[in-house]
Amino acid sequence: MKRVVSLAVLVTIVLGMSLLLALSGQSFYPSENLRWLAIVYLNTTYNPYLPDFTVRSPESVTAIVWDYRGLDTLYETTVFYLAIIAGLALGRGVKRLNQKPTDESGLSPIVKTVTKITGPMILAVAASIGLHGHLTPGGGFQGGATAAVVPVVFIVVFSSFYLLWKGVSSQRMLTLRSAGLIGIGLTSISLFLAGLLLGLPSYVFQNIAKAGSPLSMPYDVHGALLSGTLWWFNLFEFLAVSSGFTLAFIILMTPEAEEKW
Amino acid sequence: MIEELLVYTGLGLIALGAFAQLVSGIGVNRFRNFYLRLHAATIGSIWGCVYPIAGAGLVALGYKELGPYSTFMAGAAFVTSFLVLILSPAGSHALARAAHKTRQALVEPCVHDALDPSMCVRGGGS
Amino acid sequence: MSLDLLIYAVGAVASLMSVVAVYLALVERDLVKAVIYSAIQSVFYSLLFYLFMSPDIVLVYLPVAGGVLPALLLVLISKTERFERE
Amino acid sequence: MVGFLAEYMFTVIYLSLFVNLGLSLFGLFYKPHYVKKLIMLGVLGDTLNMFAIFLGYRAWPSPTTPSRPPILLTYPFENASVLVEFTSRAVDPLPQALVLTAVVIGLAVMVFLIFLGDNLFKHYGTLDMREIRRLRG
Amino acid sequence: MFVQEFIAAVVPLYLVATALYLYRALKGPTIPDHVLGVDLLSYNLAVLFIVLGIFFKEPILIVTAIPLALWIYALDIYVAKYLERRVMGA
Amino acid sequence: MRAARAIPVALLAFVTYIVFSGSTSGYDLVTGLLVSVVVGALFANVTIERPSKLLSPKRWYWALRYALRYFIVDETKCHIDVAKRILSPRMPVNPGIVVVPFDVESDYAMTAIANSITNTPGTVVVEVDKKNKVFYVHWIDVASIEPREAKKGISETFEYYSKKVFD
Repeated sequence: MKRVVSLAVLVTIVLGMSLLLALSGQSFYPSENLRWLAIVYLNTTYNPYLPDFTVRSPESVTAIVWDYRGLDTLYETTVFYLAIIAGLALGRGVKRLNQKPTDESGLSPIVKTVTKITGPMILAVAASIGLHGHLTPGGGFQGGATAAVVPVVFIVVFSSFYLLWKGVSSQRMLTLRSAGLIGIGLTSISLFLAGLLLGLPSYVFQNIAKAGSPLSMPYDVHGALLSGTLWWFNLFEFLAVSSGFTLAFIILMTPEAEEKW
Repeated sequence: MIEELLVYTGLGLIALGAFAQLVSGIGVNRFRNFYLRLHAATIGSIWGCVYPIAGAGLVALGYKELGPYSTFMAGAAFVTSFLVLILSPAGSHALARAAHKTRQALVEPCVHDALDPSMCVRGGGS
Repeated sequence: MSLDLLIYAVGAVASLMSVVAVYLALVERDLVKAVIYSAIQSVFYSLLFYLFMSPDIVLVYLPVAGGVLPALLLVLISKTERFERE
Repeated sequence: MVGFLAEYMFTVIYLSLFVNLGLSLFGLFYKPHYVKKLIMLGVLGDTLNMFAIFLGYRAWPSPTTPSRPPILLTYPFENASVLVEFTSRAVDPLPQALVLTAVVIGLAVMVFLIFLGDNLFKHYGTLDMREIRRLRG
Repeated sequence: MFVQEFIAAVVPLYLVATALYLYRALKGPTIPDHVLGVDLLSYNLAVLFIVLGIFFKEPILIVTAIPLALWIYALDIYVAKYLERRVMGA
Repeated sequence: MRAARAIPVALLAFVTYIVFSGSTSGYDLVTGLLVSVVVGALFANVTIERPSKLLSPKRWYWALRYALRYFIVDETKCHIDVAKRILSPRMPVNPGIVVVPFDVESDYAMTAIANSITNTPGTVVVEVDKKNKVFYVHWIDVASIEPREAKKGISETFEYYSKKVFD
């Protein structure tokens, strides 16, 4: 009862205060125009008339995330990687059980069968979200997070021993995750290395040819738009994020042995 | 012609979804027992979710103003509705099983409980 | 007919509902219920993100706040304790 | 009238976000349980992200043409009119990109804090912060 | 065709259903009731996402409905598992 | 053998990928092929037990008939029934949990029957016993607690069709 009264008071405060603000002309209302910076970004994200500035990706959010501000995102990926490594370090010394899964473990057989059918479908959908990240909403992180449904649901519905039994171990996930991170790093300096080899000027995190550095990743392969490095970044980020989530869930959810340390 | 038919069928399914969601919302709030609410929830997830999403896919197939990505929308709508069709009964079943197994909710009113007769509360107001 | 009013009305309803969910998550003593309330809040926030035309954020926010965090918090609760003491 | 209603509804959204901010700060400081603090930290981060998205939103150019996400749909184009129409309707992509990064970093912090909470319980046998403060001294 | 106006007329009905579901999701005496409410709420919002995608004439917005349906199914599953076993991984 | 089991899974993933992308351009076909190969390799030993069943066109024909009948006849009947119960002022309910036996072999057929039962409003599968081959079904209007009679009221048509499709 006390909660209902407090809630009514809260909602009334919100409605009344905003009525007062709107009546007195102090209301917050978005403008119809954008800042100039936003207009620059929107104008150059896919623009064949400005070949020195464009990213050649129709998705401007992915373009900003992985090209204009790519260094931010590289460090963000590293932070996420390190957080999971830190979790691993904190959980070290805990004995984890390891036994063969039985029919009894997990939820009912109906849920198990449904999970078996939908697993490949979810993975295909997630891959589609990830690999179309430079064309439609989505990208590596979004696709990877959607793909992480599959291991979570498998751990919960079967058991974490089932995953181990099928060969999804935390060491392999750590390897895959490191491979994803290394792939991102290599993609970011690939054109720089190519420039060193060919003796041409080029930048770190270079995607499309800029003024003064003619090197450029392949962005249009037989009519299919790849947007240069964005495709590769999305692919590696997909691997890194999905394996990272799997790793975190495996570490947290595997039952521990009784003895405390 | 065929496009208009698709659009009108799809819109009809969307309206059906709105009606089903309303009925389901009323049922979820009127029934006094968890297991009875599950039946109302099924209306909300099949007629209320699967059918209108498939209907939106039909609309996208016939509605030309959506531009070049309308086939993307139709395909994604069909995949979504299929996934919901498969996943929602599994979720309901898992919840019902957990509720019954751990005695979270008694079966009330009840005619007969073949699984665990001690959970059957006879009579009781609806 | 002004169609933008409909969208802002949907947003206003969603944000008011999120206030209700956040308040209940704040005062609830049963932590499992608090986690479920925060999941409700994140669902409404994703509707707001959608209405403000950022599908990318919805795609990244829903798995994180609607799926992974409740899962991890439930694991933490199942390993530790369920009720908040007064 | 229509303009007033639109302003009123927008202000409702804005103020309720402020209320959420206040509630989450209150929970973060005054609720003793670790898990409750984590939940409220999540709400706090989400609300701040929502403010950032607010900054990037733009009102509809006219009552019947909605603003659109910053994604170009017809991309091999012949003339620049597509681009002009796109820039006249799309919302600001920069806050969205920043929020995307912020959400992931918030998740990383939360994952680490959850691992930490597990260890706290192993050491102290409770997650109530008052108890932990007492046990430490 | 009158698609936009039709959807503008249908969306308020969906919102009423949202409020009804929210009431159950917040009130529900037992935990399965709460989860059932959240479940229905998110199916409702998934339909709303798709229908508003047609309303805005932005077909790409539909991608957002898939994670909603998937992750809420996952929420069902792990609350059920939590109630049944208390240990999530076994 | 693993490859034979992988092919149906890969096919499922490929179809999902293409339908979700909504286009058959070269980019989608190539990436879809790669994704489906990877997914098929991952799920080969999980999803499929006997891949030869997928090849017979007779099963697909019966699946189509099942789907059409299910979505047009059975769903409509049950939805209208339960909607009437919800909207009528007295809310006439007569619920209980009854035993419904089933007589199919494979897990998929059992799941198809159970999901069909749960997806029609008015019946929810609460528990399944694989050893004794029975479902425990919560029924909103118990006509009979006799297993045979209950099966006639709930799942006979579903079982008839899913036996043709999956067994």
